[in-house]
Amino acid sequence: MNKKDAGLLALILFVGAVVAILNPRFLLPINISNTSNLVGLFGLSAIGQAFVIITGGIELSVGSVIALVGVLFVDFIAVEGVPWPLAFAAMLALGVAIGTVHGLLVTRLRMQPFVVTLCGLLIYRGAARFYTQDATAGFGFGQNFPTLEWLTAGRTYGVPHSVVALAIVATGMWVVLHRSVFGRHLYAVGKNEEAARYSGIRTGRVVVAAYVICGALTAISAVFFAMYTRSISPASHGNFYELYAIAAAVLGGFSLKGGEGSVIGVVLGTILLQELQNLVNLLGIPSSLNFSVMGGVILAGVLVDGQWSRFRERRRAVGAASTDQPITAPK
Amino acid sequence: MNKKDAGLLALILFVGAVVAILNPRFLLPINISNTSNLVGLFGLSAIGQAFVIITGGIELSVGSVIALVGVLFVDFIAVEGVPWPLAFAAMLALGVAIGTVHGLLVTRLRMQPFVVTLCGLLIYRGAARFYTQDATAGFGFGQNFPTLEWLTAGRTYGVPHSVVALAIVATGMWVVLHRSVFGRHLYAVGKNEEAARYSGIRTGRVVVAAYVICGALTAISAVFFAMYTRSISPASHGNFYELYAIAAAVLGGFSLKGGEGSVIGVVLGTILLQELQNLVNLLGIPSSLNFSVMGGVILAGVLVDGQWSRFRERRRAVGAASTDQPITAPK
Amino acid sequence: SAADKPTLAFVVNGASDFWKAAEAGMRKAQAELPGYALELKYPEQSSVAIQQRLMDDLVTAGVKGIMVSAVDPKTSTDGLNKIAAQTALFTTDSDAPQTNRIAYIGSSNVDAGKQAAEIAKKAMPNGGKCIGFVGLLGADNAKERIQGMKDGLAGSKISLVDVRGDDIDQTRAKKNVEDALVASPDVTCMVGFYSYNTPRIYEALRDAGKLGKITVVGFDDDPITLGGVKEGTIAGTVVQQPFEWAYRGFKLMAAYVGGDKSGIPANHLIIVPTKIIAKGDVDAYAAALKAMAGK
Amino acid sequence: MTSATMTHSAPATAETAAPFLELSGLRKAYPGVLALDDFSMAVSPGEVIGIVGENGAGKSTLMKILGGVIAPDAGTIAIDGVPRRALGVAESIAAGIAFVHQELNLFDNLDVAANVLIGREPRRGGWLRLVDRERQRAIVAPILARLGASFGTDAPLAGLSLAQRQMVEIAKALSLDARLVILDEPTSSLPASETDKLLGVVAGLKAHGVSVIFITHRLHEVEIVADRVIALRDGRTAGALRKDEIGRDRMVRLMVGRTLAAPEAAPAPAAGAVALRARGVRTSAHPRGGVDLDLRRGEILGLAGLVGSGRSEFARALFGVDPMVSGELEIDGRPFKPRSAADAVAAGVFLVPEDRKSSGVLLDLPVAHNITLPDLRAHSRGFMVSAAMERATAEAQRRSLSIKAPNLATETALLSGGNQQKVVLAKWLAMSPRAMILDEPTRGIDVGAKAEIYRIVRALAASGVAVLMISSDMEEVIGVSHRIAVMHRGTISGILGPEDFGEENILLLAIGAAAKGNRAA
Ligand SMILES: Nc1ncnc2c1ncn2[C@@H]1O[C@H](COP(=O)(O)OP(=O)(O)OP(=O)(O)O)[C@@H](O)[C@H]1O
Ligand SMILES: Nc1ncnc2c1ncn2[C@@H]1O[C@H](COP(=O)(O)OP(=O)(O)OP(=O)(O)O)[C@@H](O)[C@H]1O
Ligand SMILES: [Mg+2]
Ligand SMILES: [Mg+2]
Repeated sequence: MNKKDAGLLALILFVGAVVAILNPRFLLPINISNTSNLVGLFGLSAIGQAFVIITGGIELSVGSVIALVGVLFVDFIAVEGVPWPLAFAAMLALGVAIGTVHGLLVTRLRMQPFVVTLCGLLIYRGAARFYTQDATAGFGFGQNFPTLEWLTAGRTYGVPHSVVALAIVATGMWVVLHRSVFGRHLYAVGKNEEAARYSGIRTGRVVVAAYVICGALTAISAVFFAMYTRSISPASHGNFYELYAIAAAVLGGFSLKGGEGSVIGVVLGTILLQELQNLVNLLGIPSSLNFSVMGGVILAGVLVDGQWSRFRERRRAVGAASTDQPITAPK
Repeated sequence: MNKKDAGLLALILFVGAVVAILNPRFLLPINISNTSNLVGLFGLSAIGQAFVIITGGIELSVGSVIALVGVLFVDFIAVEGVPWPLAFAAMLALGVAIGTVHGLLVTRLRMQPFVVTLCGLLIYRGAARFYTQDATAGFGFGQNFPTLEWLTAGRTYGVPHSVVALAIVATGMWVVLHRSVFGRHLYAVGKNEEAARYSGIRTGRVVVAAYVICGALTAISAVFFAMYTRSISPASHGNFYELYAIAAAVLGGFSLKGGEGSVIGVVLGTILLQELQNLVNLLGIPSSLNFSVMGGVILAGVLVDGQWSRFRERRRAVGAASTDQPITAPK
Repeated sequence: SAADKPTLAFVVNGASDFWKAAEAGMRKAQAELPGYALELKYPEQSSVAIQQRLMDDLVTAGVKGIMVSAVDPKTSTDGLNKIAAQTALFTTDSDAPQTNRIAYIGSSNVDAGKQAAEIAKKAMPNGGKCIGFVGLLGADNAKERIQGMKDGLAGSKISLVDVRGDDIDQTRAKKNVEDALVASPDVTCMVGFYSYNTPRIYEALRDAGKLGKITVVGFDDDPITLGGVKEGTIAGTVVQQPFEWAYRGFKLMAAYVGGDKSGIPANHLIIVPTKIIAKGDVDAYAAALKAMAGK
Repeated sequence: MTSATMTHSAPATAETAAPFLELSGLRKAYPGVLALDDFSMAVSPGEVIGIVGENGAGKSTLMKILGGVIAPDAGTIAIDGVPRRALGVAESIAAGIAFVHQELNLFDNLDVAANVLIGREPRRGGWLRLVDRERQRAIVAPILARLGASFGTDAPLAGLSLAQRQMVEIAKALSLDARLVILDEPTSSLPASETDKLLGVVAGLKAHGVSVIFITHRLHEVEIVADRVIALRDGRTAGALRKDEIGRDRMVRLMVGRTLAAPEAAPAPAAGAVALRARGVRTSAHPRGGVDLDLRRGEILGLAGLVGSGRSEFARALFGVDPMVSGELEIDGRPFKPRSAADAVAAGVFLVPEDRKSSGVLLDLPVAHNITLPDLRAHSRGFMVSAAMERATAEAQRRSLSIKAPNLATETALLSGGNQQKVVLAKWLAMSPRAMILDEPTRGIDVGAKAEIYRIVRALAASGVAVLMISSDMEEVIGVSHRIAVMHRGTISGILGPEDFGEENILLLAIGAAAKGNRAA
C-alpha cells in the first residue's frame, strides 16, 4: 500500500469515526453489511474502469452496459427460461464483445476513447430500451432462482457475496496489474504508448485487453446489480454509474492521462463514495444534497492530494540541491 | 468553410432529403422553425463547450449549470419579483463565476478538467435541488413577462429568437476564435501549452478565459432553456446536455486533445443532432431508439471522417515524394 | 429532542412536485402527532437500487414505520419484504400486493385513466384522435394510466393512437408536442399523462396558436394545468390526493406502531379516489389545496 | 532587421562595446541536482558567444533563465545596468532577447506566419484585438527570404519537415528585432548544408550588431562562429577561451576536465555472412525510391544522407513500426516481414530510435524496468514478473555499460542524456541482437558519453552483431563505421569502403552526384 492509498484509508476511517459519533447506528453490523454490499457492486465495475483509465482511455458506456446486460439477463432467465449459468455466460460474452469492439475502434481505427464510449453510452442505452420497449424487466411473483440468488445477493455470516466477489476479483486483478507481465505492459502503454511500442510491446493488444477486462467486469457487476434490484427500468438503470466508477478511480489516485493508479486505490475510492452516500442518509442530510457532498469530497480529496504532492516535490527540490547529481565522468 | 465542415453540411442536407422524401411534412416551415429553435438553444451551450475543448479541456457541468441557473432565474423573477434584466445579469455573473473557478482550478491548481467539472456536475446539481427542496421551479398560470418572453421564446417571421441569438453569438465567437489574437492563442495553447508559454502567451489567462466564455454562454443558454420549458425540475432538467454539447463539437470536427475545430463545425454538429431527434419523431421511430440513432450517427461520422483523413494523408505522402527538399551543395 | 421520538418515514419514488402536497399532508399530521418525528425522503435518483438503499439506511437509523411509493413495486417483492421484516411497511401511490406490506393507501392509476377517458368523451362527443405524452413509457404508473384510458375509450369513436416518451426531459417534452403537431395534423386531442406533460402541451399549443382547437386532457394539478382548465382550454384533469395519502398514511402508521390495528381494513387497501377537475371545480379545488398547505 | 535594432547596436566592435547584459551569481537547483551554480557572464553588442558543456552541464537551464521561462534561485540579471532577480517571458522579449529552444516550440495547427509571430501578432480593430494578417505576411515574408526558406508564409506547419521547422523557429527569433539571439542546439537536426546556412545567418546577425549565444555539441561550429567560448561543467564555469584560443582539444579539456583521444580508426571488418538483406525497400516518404542493402555480421555500416533522405523511415520499416510500401527483407537468409516492432524484436532486429524522449525510454519508469521491458517474459515465472531476475539483468547491464545512476530504481528521467541513451542500448543488449539499428545514437550527447557509446557499439559488432548506424555527424560516421552507405531520396546512392571515406565523397553522394573513386555503388 502506497502513501496515497494510506491517506485515503485514513480519510475513510476519519469520516467513519465522525459519523459513528454523530449516529452510533452507523456501526451496526447490518449497516456495514448493507453498505459493503454496494461497495461490492460498484467496486466490480470500478476496477474494470480502472484498467481502461490506466491505458489513458476512458469508458463512458459502463452505465448503459449495466442496463443492457441487466435487461437481457433478467429477460433471458425470467421470461425466456434460459438456464441461468448459460445466460450468465452469454452476458459475459456480451461484455467481452463490447470491450473488444471498443478496444479495436480505439487501437485500429485510432478513435478517441471518449468518443467511442460516448457513442456506446447512447447506443446501448437505446438498445436496452428498445429491447423491452421501455418496459421494466423483472421477475414475476414467486419466481425464484435460489442458487443464483444465493450466489449473487446472499450473505454468509453477514458478509454479502458481492463483497466476496469483489475481494476475489480485486485480488486477482491486483496480481494482474501489479505483478504480472501484462500489468507492467499496461503501465508502460499508459505512460508512453510510443516508447512501449518501440520496446516491442504489442500495444494494440494490451489496450484491447484492458477494454475487454472492463467489459467483462462490467457485465459481471451488471448481473450482480440486476439480482440486487431485481428490476431493471432500461431508461434509468445504471444512469451515471460510469461517473461513479471514474470518480472512485480518481479518488483512488488514478490520473486520467494514464499510467498511474492501483487496485487498492480504486477499491478505497469506491468505499469512500459509498460511505458518503450512507452518511447522507444516516445523518438526515437532505438527499438533494447527496450529489453536492459527493462532488465536494472528490474535489477536496483531489485538491489536497495534488497540492500535497506539489509541496513534497518542492521540498525534495530544495533538499536535493545540496547533494550532487552523478554525472557521466569520463574514464 | 473547410472541407470537414462542408462534408458535415452535405450529410445534414442528405439526411434532410431522405427524411423529406419519407415524410414531406419535414419541410413544413413550422417544423423547420421548431427544430431550429432547439438548434439555437443547444447551439449556445455547444459553442461554449467548444471553447473549452479547444484548450484540450472538457466541461462536464454544463447540464447541471443549466439546471442551477434555470431554477435560480425562474425563482428570482417568478417568486422573488426581481426585475428580469437584473436577474439575467445575476445569472450571467454566476456563469462567469463558475467558469472562473473552473479555469483557476485547472490552471492554478493544475487539476484535470475532467475531474474539476465532474465535481461541478455533482455540486451544482445538488445545489439546484437543495435550493428548491427538489420542487419544480415554474411560473404561475398567467404569470407573464412579455418582453423577456418575446426576446427569448418569441419568433419574428417564423424565425425563433433563440436562432437569432445563436447567429449573433456564433458570428461574434467566430470572429473571436478565427480572427482575433485571443483565438489564435487559444489554438496555440490547445496544441502545445508549454510552447505557448515559452512564446510569451499567458496561457493561464487564455485557459481561464475559455472557461469563462463557456460559463457565460451556458448561463445564457440556461435562461433560454428556462423560458422555453417554463418549468425546471432540478433533478432532471439539463441531464446529459453536456454530452449533447460534446457530441456536437466532436461531430463538428473537434479533437478532445485540443487545438482543433471551428465555430461553423460545432453549429453544424448541433444542427445534425437536432435533425436526428426530429426525424425520430417524424418517422415514427420508437422514441426508445432515439439515443441509439444519435450514437450510431456520431460513431459513423467520426469514423468516416477519421478514415478519410488518414486516407488523404497517405495519398499526400505519396504525392509529396516527387518533390524534394531544397539542398545546397557542400562547400 | 427529535432524536428520541420514534420516527416514521414516507419514502417517495423520485423528486417531483407531486410530492409537495404530501409534504403538506405530513405537516398536518405532524401537528396532530407531537409524539412522533415524521420525515419525507426523496431518493436522489428514481431508481430501484437507490430507493432500496435509502430504505436500508432508514431501517438502520431505526425508523419505526415506512410508507413507500416503490419505484417498481412489481419486481421489488424481495427487497420490500426485507424492509417489512424489520419495520412496519406500508405502500402508497402504487401497491405491491404480493409483499408483506401492512396496507396500501392511494388511488388506482387504471381508474384515473378511465376518468381521463370520461373527460375526453365528454369533450369530444363526435369522436377524435388522441396522442399522449409521458415521461417514461415503461413505468408502471404510465402503463396503467394509458391502459385505463384505452379501456375507458373502448367503444367510443375516440382513439389513442400513439404515446411519446421524453425521459423526463422538459425540453424534449415540449418538442415532442411540437413535432406531433407537425407529424400528425389530424390529431384532435392531446393527453398529458405526467404532471408536467399537460403544461408543456398547453404552452406548445399556445405558441402554435392551437389553444382551444385541440382538446387537452390532463393529469395532476400543476398550476398551469389548473389555469388552463379554468380558462377552458384544457378539458379537464384527473387529480390524485397525495395530501390525503400522507396525512392519513402517517396517522395510520402512528396508530399501528402504537398498537392500534383497527385502522387496517381486511383487504389491506385504503383507496383514496381520484377526482375529475373540470372548469367549474377549479376554484374550490385550488382553495382546498391552499388550505391543506396551511398557507 | 529594422531600425529598432540598429539604434540598440551602435557600430561598435565586440571588444570595445560595454556589455548590455550582465549575469552574476546565478544559481538554480532541481530535484537531485544543482543545475547552475554561481554563474556569471557579460554579453556585449555584436558578440557571438559559444557555450559548450557536457549533457546536463546546465546550458539549457542558463538559457531558460535568460528566456524568462524559469526563475533562478539566486543571482542577478542586469540589462543595460538595471539589475533584476528574474525575468518573465514578456520581459525577456521586451529586453530584446530572442530564443530558439532546444525542443522546438511550434504549433502544428497554425501556419508558418502565425508560428513566427506567435504571442506578438500585429493587431488591428482596436479593442477587438484582431490579427492583422496582411501585416503579418509583410513582416514574415522578408525574414523567410533572408533565410532562403523554400516555403511561404501561409504554408501549414504540419506539412514541414524537421529542418524546415527549425528554420521557422529561427525566423521567429529573427522577427523579434532582437539584441540577443540565443540558439540552443539549433543544428541538432540539421544536415551540413542547412547548418552552413545557419552559420551564415549568425554572421549576418553579428554584422548587424546583434549578439548571439550559440550552444552546441558540434564543436567545429563553435570554432567557426564564436568570438568567445564559455565551457560549463556541473553548473559552474569551467573556463573561457578567446577567439584565438578556441580549438577542439582545449574545449574538450575544459568540458570534461581532461583530453580525449580522437576516435581510433575502426578495426578491419570481419568478413561475416549477410545478416540482414534488404531489396527494393520502399517507404511512403519515398515511394519512388528503393533500398538495396546487405548488412554483414560483425560490421558497423554507417548510413549517411541529408535530412529527409529517408534513413529514419527505412530504419523504422526494418523495425516494423512503419509500413513498407514494397520490397523484401531477409534475416540470415530467411524471409522477414515485420508487421510490428514486436515481430522485429522476435527476429532479433532492434532499433535505438532517433527520438530518445518520445520513443526510446519511458522517462518516469525506473531504470531497471526500462531495461527489462522488451523481454519481460524471460524475467517472469509463470506470468508473474520476478523482481530478482529483473534486478540481476539490470545490474549486469549497468555494470557492463557503466550506467551512472544512483540505483536501479531511479527514475530514468533523472539520468543525463548520455546515460539515458545507455539505458536504451542496455534494453537491447540484454537480449541477443542479430542486427542492431542505431538512429542518431549520439544526438544531443556530449563528447565524453559519445566516446563510451562508440566503445559499446564496437564491442557489439565485435561480438558478431550486424550494426546499422544512421548518423548526420560526419566525424562519427567516418570515425566509427567499417563501410558507409549514403542515401538520397530513398535510394542508396553509393557505398564507400574505408579507402574512400571523406566528407566530400559522402556529401556528393548525399546530393545524388557520384563520389570520387567510388567503388561499391
Ligand atoms: N525540469 C527539470 N527538472 C529536474 N531536473 C532538471 C530539469 N531541467 C533540467 N534538469 C537537470 O538540470 C541539469 C542541467 O540540465 P540542462 O538541460 O541545463 O543541461 P544541458 O547542459 O542543456 O544538457 P544537454 O546538453 O543535454 O542539453 C541536468 O542534470 C538536468 O537533468
Ligand atoms: N517531424 C517531421 N515532420 C514532418 N515530416 C517529417 C518529420 N521528420 C521527417 N519528416 C519527413 O519524413 C521523410 C523522411 O524523413 P526521415 O526522418 O526518414 O529522414 P532522415 O534521412 O532519417 O532524416 P533525419 O536526419 O531527420 O533523421 C522526409 O520527407 C521528411 O521531410
Ligand atoms: Mg540542453
Ligand atoms: Mg532520421
